[in-house]
Amino acid sequence: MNLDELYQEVILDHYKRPRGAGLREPYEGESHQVNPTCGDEITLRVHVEGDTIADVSYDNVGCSISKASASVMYELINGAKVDDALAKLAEFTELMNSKGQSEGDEESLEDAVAFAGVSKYPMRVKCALLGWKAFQDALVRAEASIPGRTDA
Amino acid sequence: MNLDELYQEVILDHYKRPRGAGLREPYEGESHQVNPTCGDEITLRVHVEGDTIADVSYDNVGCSISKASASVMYELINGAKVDDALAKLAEFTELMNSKGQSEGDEESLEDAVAFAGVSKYPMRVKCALLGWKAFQDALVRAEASIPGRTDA
Amino acid sequence: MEAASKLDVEAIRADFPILQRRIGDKPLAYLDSAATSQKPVQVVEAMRRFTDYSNANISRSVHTLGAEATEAYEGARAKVAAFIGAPSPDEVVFTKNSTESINLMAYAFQNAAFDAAADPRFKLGPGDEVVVTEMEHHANLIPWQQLCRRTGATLKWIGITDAGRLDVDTVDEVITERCKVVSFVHVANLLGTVNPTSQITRRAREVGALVGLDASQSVPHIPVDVTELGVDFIAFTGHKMLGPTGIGVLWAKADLLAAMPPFLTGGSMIKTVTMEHTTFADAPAKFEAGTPPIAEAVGLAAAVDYLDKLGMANVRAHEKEFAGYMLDRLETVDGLQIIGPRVPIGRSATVSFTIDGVHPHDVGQILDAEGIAVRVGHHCAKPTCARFGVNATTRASGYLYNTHEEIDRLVEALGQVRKVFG
Amino acid sequence: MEAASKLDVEAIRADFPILQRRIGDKPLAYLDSAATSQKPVQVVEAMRRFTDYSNANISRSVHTLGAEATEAYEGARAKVAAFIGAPSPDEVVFTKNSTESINLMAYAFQNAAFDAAADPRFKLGPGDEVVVTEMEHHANLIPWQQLCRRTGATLKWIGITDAGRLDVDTVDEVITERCKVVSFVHVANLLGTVNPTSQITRRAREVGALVGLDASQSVPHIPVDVTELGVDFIAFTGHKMLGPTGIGVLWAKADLLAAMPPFLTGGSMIKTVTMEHTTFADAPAKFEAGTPPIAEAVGLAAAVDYLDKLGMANVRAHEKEFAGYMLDRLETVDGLQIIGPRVPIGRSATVSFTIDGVHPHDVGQILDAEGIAVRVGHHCAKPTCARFGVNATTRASGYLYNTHEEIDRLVEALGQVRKVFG
Ligand SMILES: Cc1ncc(COP(=O)(O)O)c(C=O)c1O
Ligand SMILES: Cc1ncc(COP(=O)(O)O)c(C=O)c1O
Repeated sequence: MNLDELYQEVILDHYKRPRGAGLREPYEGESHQVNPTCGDEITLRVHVEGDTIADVSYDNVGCSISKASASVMYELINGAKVDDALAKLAEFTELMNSKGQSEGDEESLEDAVAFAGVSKYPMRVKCALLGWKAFQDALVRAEASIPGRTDA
Repeated sequence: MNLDELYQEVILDHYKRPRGAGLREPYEGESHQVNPTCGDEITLRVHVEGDTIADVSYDNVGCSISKASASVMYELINGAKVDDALAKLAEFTELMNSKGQSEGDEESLEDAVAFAGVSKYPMRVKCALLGWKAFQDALVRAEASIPGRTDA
Repeated sequence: MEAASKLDVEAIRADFPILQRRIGDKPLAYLDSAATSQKPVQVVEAMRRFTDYSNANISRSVHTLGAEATEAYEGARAKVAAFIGAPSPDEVVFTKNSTESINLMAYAFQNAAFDAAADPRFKLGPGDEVVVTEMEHHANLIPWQQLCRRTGATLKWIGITDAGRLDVDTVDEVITERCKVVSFVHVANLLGTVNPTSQITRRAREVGALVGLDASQSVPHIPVDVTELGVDFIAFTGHKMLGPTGIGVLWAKADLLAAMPPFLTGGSMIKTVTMEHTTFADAPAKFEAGTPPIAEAVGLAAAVDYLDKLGMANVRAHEKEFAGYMLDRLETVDGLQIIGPRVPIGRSATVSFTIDGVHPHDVGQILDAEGIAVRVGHHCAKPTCARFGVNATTRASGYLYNTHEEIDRLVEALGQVRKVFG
Repeated sequence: MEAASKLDVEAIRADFPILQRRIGDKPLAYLDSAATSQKPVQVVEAMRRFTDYSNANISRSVHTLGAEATEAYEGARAKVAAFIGAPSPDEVVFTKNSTESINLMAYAFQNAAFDAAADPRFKLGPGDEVVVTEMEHHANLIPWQQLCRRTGATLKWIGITDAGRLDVDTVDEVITERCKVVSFVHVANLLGTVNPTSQITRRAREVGALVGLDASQSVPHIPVDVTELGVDFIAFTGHKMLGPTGIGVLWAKADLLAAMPPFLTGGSMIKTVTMEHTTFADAPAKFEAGTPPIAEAVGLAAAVDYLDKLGMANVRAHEKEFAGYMLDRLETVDGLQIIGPRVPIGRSATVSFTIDGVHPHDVGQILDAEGIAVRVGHHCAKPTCARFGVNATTRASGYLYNTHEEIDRLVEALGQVRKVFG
């Protein structure tokens, strides 16, 4: 097996210098997710302004893949329109479920295409998706707490 | 496999004309036994007088082996001394557990030696022992109900 | 002879080494598949390949063997889900056998009794009713009996007609507004009856009861689609469908599994654990505490592949024809009474019978001397026996590898039975 | 090199086909036997012979295959009983895994709550106490936690010292007169600690509590004699002792099994059944509802034969020496912290560790790239992790087929880990 494919420079870089880490105020939705097989955890907050993700902040313990993935996600969705962020979520999830069959669209996923190799390692896909799952959940909670958005 | 060895003439004869069948009074101990794998049943009563088995009476549903075995047992223990009956019980049980290695002592077990072949058929040993188990249990109950015998 | 059958029975038989076995000097005629089926080499080989190449514990490690084992196990789940038309693999819970699957359901109600916040569908108490039938295997009777004893609910049942069919006329009367769950056998293991399900499921819906099937004798033999059946849960078992012992299946609707409290607890079914408190994983993991039957799941998947390749409609057609032949031929035996439907309509290739004046134990013994393996006894269906006034029956059951010739041998040997004991 | 070992490890390795496996271009070094052991050909062959020659359901039929299957299954029970020094085979209950065995015990207490006539030893309520330790696998924690929640009893536990040993000084304080059952791990699966038992069993006797062992990690690795241990019950699992998945064991004293209410109900565990009422068979049948893991019992018996032939004292000696080597070598790795006892005394050949600044997932991945299979995560022992302030560890565990060379490869690969993530 090819370790370099999994641990790409980009991933190691995000792992060592995570972007946007730390929990910040204000936020409307917060989610705590655990990977039950390894005990890795993330707490993630979403702050929505109008139809924009105004901030995504997080605190996590985990392996290089899960930490780098949260950092890459931060870059992709922070400041994005809610709909665009959800589209990225869908695209990244699809990439992770591709079992090594997809390379990912660098145009849209930017640094996140570095995770294409992870999709070959079923045991690590959960790591890569942990932060995204927290984002999805926190967003649902945020929308539920903002009047007029629940029907979105 | 040799059917004749299992279904000896003696066994078929006891099966077709069971000795001592039917439930009778008086009795001091009664036992109801079921073979849980096939549903066969026996109700058996013991009447003890002094140190003698004055009567063993029974009602049963079952296969040729279990019915013949009860009939043979009746002949062996009815009218016997309690201790002798218990000795026969031990001897017959040992024969049944011999896995075809013993022929049985005809002097002591009489017709019951015909069951030696049954000991090769583990699934049928339970059938052969059902009546004896009922006797053992009924005797315990009988002794418990007779003052002065519980310490025997 | 086997004109109606789309199965190439000779080719199938070649896949089952045990069918070459001799009992004494007689070739084996295995007519006891309702108790457990034989396993084709494909199943044994799949398990062996797994053991010799990929064996590892699942869901727990990042190493290659662990990943391969997890994929094999989850792949088996997906295969089983597709086989029964389940909307999602997450609705398939692996257990050790049908019996555990049904107990798991019954304990969901029992454990809900301890939990004030439990889903109301699982709340059971005095005045509530649970419905089964009189033709259940003990596995689908005693768990509900115990549940009712413990919660104070009442157990009711649908009776059996003299012809060996469910007494469906009483369905509306037995299943009342107080009923919370109906669990009934799809194909009865003693009688061979294939029960129509729609009338009972419709009535269960009407009164808002959950409804499930003991599908232990149906999934191996007839096409089963849980979505079409419109039930809430089914239970079945690997060893009766060409698979290994040690694995069973509970399928239940996702929202039901989500609402059910856990049953067995331990590793691999948790989210977080402290000494004081545990939170649980989502289904199916929630119900699979501990190391599951991993190699057995691999074997079951191979069994499903085998059945899929033959086509369950073809298996069904073969057995229908076979049941017809068996019934016809058995009716020719002097003093033989069939217990259960006497026509091959709405019935499986499992036929129970008695022979006047001869105990089933003795029948079975004589047949065994001829190499013919049938089952004798109460077949874990004592209430059915009681209904027909017998203590035990002899039961011959066919599967995809059985031939007319084996029935001919059975019928001939039954002729001898009366000679010995007549 | 392996001077202290009486095992011919090379000959043993030849019995395990999977050990020839390559991961990428690297030979497999399997250091994850604490999760599940590999199986020798002897086990696989025994199961295959059974399946291809004698497969049938047990206890239910008079035919030859049924008799052979029953003898094989009951023979396995007798073999397992002898292996653990049980006074009688009837004290051995086959389950699906350790987890079910422990749940069976816990449910005995829970089901007794519904039965006014239940044996007082199983009556549990507010004020009563259940004692475990802080180093339990979830399998021996959550069932008792749930039991306490449901009955109102209190769960207490014996803590862990910094050295990874049970804090035995607190035993008398934790186990009080209110304690009804103590269940503790014999060999801890994360820490590798081999717990001394006499102090706890003595105290349990003093206060009249039942006492049991989670022997999942001891029976495969050290000589275990239940009579010598003087406990009331133990649980262990087939797949960790060279046997198949899908089978576990509960051993309990005969009078305890007799007093316990049934757990799973269904076929083969009854005396009589009517629609209204059931009476139960004696143990062990009472606790083995449904078709048991028959072929798996045959496999487990072959595994016991294999271990018996090597001699458990020799297995223990091999692993003790191996543990010493592993500890010595691991201590040389920069930034590596051992979690658990650091000396090979009172410990098994299972060693957990952390590496500064590198997450165990990443450690495991890098090792896998070198063909080395270790387990990473919380090892179903989250409270132990919490006790040592870590979320997860990397765990290498040895068994009778492991060599020093595999440890050398492990240590070398660990050197690379810090290069990638340093
Ligand atoms: C100490 C201990 N107890 C219990 C178990 C559970 O065993 P199983 O998963 O076979 O039920 C394990 C293994 O996972 C263990 O190591
Ligand atoms: C109708 C029915 N239900 C349940 C069972 C129990 O299956 P198992 O013994 O595999 O749990 C059987 C088979 O014995 C059966 O025929």
